[in-house]
Amino acid sequence: AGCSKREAGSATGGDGSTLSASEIKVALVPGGPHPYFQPWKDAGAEEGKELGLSEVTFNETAGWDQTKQNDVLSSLAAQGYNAFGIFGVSPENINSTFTDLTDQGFQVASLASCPAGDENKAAFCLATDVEVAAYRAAQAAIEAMGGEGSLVHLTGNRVDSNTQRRIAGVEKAVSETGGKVELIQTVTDIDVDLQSAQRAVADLLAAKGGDIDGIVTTAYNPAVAAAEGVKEAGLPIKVVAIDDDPSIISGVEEGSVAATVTQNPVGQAKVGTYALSKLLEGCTMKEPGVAVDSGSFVVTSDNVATYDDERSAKTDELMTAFQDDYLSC
Amino acid sequence: MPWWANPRVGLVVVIAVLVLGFSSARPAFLDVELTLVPLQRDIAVFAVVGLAQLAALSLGHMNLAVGRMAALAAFSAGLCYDRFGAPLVVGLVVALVVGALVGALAGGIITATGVNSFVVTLALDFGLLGVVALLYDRFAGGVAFSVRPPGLDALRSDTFSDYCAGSVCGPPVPLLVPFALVALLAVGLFFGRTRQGREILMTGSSPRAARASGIPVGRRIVTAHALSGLLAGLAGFMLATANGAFSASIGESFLLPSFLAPVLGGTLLAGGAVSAFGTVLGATLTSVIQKGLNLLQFEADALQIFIGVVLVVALSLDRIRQVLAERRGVRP
Amino acid sequence: MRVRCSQLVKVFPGVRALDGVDLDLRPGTVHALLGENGAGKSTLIKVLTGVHRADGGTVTLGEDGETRTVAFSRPLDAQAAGIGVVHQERNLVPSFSVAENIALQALPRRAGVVDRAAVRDLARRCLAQLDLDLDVDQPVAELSVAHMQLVEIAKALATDSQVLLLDEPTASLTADEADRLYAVVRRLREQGHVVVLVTHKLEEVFAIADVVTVLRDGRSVAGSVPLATLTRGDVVDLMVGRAHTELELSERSVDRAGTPALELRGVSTSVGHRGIDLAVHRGEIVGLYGLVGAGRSELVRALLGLDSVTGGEVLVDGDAVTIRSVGDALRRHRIGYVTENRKEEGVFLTQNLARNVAVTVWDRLARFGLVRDRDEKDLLATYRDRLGIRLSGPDQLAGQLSGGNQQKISLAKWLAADCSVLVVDEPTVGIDVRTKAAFHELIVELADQGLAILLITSDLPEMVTLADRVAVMHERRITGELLNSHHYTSMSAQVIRLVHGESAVDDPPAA
Amino acid sequence: MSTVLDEDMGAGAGQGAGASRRTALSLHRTELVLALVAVAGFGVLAATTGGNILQPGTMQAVLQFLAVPIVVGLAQMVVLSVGQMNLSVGALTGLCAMAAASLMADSGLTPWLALPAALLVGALAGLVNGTLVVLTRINGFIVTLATMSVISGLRFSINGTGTYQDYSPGLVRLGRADVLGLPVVFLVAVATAVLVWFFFARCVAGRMLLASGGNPFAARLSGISNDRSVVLAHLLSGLLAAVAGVLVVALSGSVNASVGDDLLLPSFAAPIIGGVVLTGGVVSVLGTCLAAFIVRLVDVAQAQYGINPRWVDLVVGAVVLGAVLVSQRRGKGSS
Ligand SMILES: Nc1ncnc2c1ncn2[C@@H]1O[C@H](COP(=O)(O)OP(=O)(O)OP(=O)(O)O)[C@@H](O)[C@H]1O
Ligand SMILES: Nc1ncnc2c1ncn2[C@@H]1O[C@H](COP(=O)(O)OP(=O)(O)OP(=O)(O)O)[C@@H](O)[C@H]1O
Ligand SMILES: [Mg+2]
Ligand SMILES: [Mg+2]
Repeated sequence: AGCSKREAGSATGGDGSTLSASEIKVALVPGGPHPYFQPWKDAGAEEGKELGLSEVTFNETAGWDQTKQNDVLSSLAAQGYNAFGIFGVSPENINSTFTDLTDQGFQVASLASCPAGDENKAAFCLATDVEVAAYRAAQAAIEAMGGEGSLVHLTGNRVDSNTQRRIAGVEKAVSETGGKVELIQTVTDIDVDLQSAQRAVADLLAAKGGDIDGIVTTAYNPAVAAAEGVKEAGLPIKVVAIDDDPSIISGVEEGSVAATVTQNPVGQAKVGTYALSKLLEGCTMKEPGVAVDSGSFVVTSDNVATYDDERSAKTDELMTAFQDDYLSC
Repeated sequence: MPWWANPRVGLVVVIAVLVLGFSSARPAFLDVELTLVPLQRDIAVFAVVGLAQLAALSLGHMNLAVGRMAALAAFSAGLCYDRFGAPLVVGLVVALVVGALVGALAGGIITATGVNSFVVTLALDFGLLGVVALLYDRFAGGVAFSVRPPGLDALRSDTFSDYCAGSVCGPPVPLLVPFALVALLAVGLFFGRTRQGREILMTGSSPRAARASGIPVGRRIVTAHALSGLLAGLAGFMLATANGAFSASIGESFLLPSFLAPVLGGTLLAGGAVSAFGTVLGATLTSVIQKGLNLLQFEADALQIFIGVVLVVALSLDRIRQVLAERRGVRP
Repeated sequence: MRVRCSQLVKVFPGVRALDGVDLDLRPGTVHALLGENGAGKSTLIKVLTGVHRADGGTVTLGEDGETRTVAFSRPLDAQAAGIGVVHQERNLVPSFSVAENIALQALPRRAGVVDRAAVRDLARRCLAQLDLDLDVDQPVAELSVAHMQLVEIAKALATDSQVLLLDEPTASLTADEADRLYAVVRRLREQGHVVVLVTHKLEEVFAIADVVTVLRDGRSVAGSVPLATLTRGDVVDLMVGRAHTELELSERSVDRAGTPALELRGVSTSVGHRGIDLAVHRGEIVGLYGLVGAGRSELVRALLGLDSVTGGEVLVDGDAVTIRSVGDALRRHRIGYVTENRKEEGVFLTQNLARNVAVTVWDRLARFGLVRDRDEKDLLATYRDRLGIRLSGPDQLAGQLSGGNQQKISLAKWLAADCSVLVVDEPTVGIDVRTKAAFHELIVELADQGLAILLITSDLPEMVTLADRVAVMHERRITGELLNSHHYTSMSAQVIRLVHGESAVDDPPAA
Repeated sequence: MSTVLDEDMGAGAGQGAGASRRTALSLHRTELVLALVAVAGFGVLAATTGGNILQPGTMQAVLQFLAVPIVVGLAQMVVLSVGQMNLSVGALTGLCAMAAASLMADSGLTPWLALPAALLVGALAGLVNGTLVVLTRINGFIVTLATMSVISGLRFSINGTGTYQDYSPGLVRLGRADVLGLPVVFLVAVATAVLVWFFFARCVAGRMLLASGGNPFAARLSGISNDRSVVLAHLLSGLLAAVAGVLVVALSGSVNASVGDDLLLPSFAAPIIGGVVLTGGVVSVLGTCLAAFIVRLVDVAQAQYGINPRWVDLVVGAVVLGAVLVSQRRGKGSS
């Protein structure tokens, strides 16, 4: 009765008002501590310095809990950060978080993973397409297996849409072989703890080590565990890992890992920071919510020394693409 | 009993000191939109989670499946919205009913078999994990529902200050907070005033004496667990609302906070004594610590270290009050 | 060793449990410590053994020449000073064996490892003093209450103390076991030890004690008086604080013509009772007597749904019923049950007194589904006055009451329930003389009001005083039923015969 | 009162009543039933996998990864014995593993120094837990939850998100070696279990812990310091968690800060399924080990049958409940 809803206002920056570089504070917020995100810290800081931004911070305290991540984000906002590059802990919820922030006038980018579904409420999404990355990893594994045999997929938290996409990617690659490769098992939920991953790998190898020709892993701890377990057991299984943590790269170098699919965290942080700052300076996205692939690279012993150049090239390419195609200033 | 001997007062003081400390170190702590509103939302959710555990603790039992009960309840609400286009409140009611039914199932198994509640709810937790995954797979084609009923977004992000009668607007309190308040009052009244609630507490403090005093122990166990499930369902609904989607990951991080809030608030693990209000204070204390330390922007490792240290130090301060009370010969 | 206490004070929140107590324990005496429930006897013993720290007063040890003042801060100190104790409540570790419980205070050890042979040896020696042949490797949780009590006494003997404090050691013992205990006590006295005996059984006091101290409201009203100078009446008067008149119950007449309020016909139970016939009429007090372990408690527990009735018929007011639980009995059939096991079943130790008393009547107290604290408190106040419960307030926890007062709470809750049949199992264990009399009066009054009462007690005088009829149980069978002549000598003779499974008929009651 | 009444006293002795009697007896029954379930489960697995599980390689994998659950279960059991809980066992296992790996990889210490140092870290952390509980009288649940947070932070601060590898090939070789087909780490776990059993069954200190847990007041009256029992229990729990950490380091060849994150619930599940009560006073080393073994069998079954991951948890839930149900039903039926 006589009660009406007030129109939402905005808090800081944005909304037509523009900021100068020295007023821009960017926060890069991964879902939790993970080796994958470590390059963000330096790449973001470097880009910030280059652009003369007031501050670029890296905050990994979200602890893989969406509620905590939301907390961290609002705390950062309260501290005066006005642009956020976020890896959402739970892709199915993250659009709400984005909306909250953009409604208050902050600029938000979805980095390293896009929200689940077709919608993206962030200004843009700059990420590896996890399904494509998993698909490529599976392809690499199939290739290493010689195009036929039995494949096993090891991955993380099952009730996470990224995992679902990874499973779909692997399944797609397998189905493309027309039955020559069989996906005999998908093991999930072994990324919590390195020991669980090692145990799962040991059990798997004990149960069907002889029947397995390839293992594709799409999560960190299983990748480390699989590389080690296979080497230890001395089985002729081809392991395809994920990312380029030193332990995995050394595996590729010495041959215990057939290949690894690396992504482009440096590019995500660098280009993400750049684009966010431009948005605060008054640019707009030509196509809000656009999803941009940050690239994924199959690394084998052949290109282990050079894949990083390939990756830098991709980053530069992304940078120009944002300047020319995605942003309108 | 002097007012300061009440254990709840100690918590209030500790919280006040922390708020003072944090807000003087980081004035942003008092930012309404960015700190206080989200903080209230967190407290509301975790207070309800704590109350859900409190219902089981009242018996001296545990409910290790709180999180998964919440997930199942949130699934049912999501299903109603997605498949049947149900209005917001219908989903809420369904979530509560499903939660209560699963809780009653846990209680029923415990009474029927006499197996320790820890084991039963642990097993149930595993079982529900599988069920929830299968259900989302079957009905949501993945791990979340995307449909949102009208009103959900308002419930999620609005505060009463967004609603005005003329020029008078409400306080900056999120719309979710009243849910927790209702739960608090209901639980407080239930354990403090109703026959059923009191009988549950008596059962908690001595099942044998309860049986010999004519209390239908089995039925009370089922009731308490059903209440636990119902509140878990409410928490699941609230978290899904707060986070914006009905997804399988709801409740994953409920387990430890669910114990922390009531135990901090003075509820005994052994059963027989509960404090609903204390649970809210416990949830407030943990949320305030988390929020304050977030604002201080520690690195991930330092943050965890400080959370632990602040918790112990804060509670030790409260101990001094307790020791004083004991020295004065006040019974707690 | 002589122990003297002067002006001991101990304050609990809301109560001065000891308020200037003097006590003089001389070697070679048995010292009775008497007083009503809540007078402070147990507290005094706890202060003397380092469980509680005194808030005032002194304790000195030793003979005139060389005395020292002590303040024990933990039980170990008292033990080291040569004071052994058996507390009123059982304090054994349930999962430990008899032997280990007895030896726990100073476990024989070799290099940190328990010397199990020595433990068993020690235990056997202590048990032998009590003429007790128990399997020392049995966990105490498997023992009967009486045996637990004896183990506890053996434990106190294990440390070979100069001073032995016994707090109601015979509360759950039969006379035979009590006699064995008192043989030990006499031996200790001859060896020059001091034994302090707390009990409510005055016969025992007059049989064994030399000196008596009477406490009232935390004060000593008679300090170390030679017992020879006192009569039983004097002692009671001292405890009560006024002239106490022995209870004279008037002759009662019971109408057994109508349907019994409670009747068992050929009942058998899962624990082994067969063909039990028993009837209790309105206004009648039926006593059920038997040796410890005869199966009386088990019968009523089965009757109330705590165990199961497997055959025969249970009739309430003439209708055959099945009682599934105590709640069922209470709400559907208005049968109440006061358990013999007050610590585990009778009271909720960690709950406050108001709730303890109101637990059976919440549905009656509730208004619009809500129970008000005030109603509970009123209820408690009623029974506090009626039973003379000593409490510091309605918020006191039941566990903080003295043993006898806990028993009264356990009783009060069933009196409050307003039942028409009351089953009362060993109601006066640990209750003082005055309350016992008041309780007897109360039971008779309830019966006069039309309640049917089934009374189980191992206290034969109590049985003879109260019951209208006595049924005797032996090995889970009723061996006979007697009309009570209220004449102790003849009744006891008949009952004893039945107790041993013989028939009572050939010995007509001597009126 | 007449004394004639009591001639045949003790006629019914030995049939004493009381519910606590059941707990004492049912412990043995629980152990027995768990043993039966374990053997039956193993038998079914062996039969249905065509003997694959009996292959030396498989057996070795089964037993190698049984070591840590056993020791962590014991670490929890030790605190349960005095009626306390230790929520920090998992994090502490991880911390000790990281500390050992760091000392070897970063500081170049030999395993002979690094491993004892890690054990010391665990014992110290346990000592801190116990001391805090006793000094502050804050609920042990809360104290260890707080220290869990602190320990997780420390664990993470050693090497961030990085993984240690190749810290000591010799140690890892030893950790993966076997004696007569039994993995060394498993033997260490069994030896630890035997020591823990001996401690509780025979040592004065162990008996005192149980007395404090079973009846604190009675323990106090017998001159036992309950505070000391609590501190000792936490200290031993920390030490055992450190042993688990050392086993992890020796077995896995790579460790990072995630180690231990998945141990909290299993640490409770093993002793509680094994018949240990949360209120203290009763322990069962055998039950704990058997329960850990049964839980391990479920893992193995999952790998052997390639169960659809979506059904695994349902199966685990049913198996856990079923095993306990059988043991308790038996207990009721025969008493
Ligand atoms: N721990 C406690 N906290 C509070 N009050 C207590 C405590 N222990 C005893 N009291 C109170 O002290 C008084 C004396 O109790 P005490 O146990 O010494 O009586 P008692 O003479 O042994 O009685 P009884 O014959 O019933 O055993 C009682 O009023 C009791 O309620
Ligand atoms: N002092 C005891 N010695 C041996 N057995 C006992 C003793 N007390 C109880 N029992 C056991 O308890 C069972 C029957 O006890 P119950 O309590 O029903 O008998 P009761 O006649 O009520 O005796 P009580 O006077 O002990 O209450 C028997 O199986 C008996 O073995
Ligand atoms: Mg007493
Ligand atoms: Mg009896």
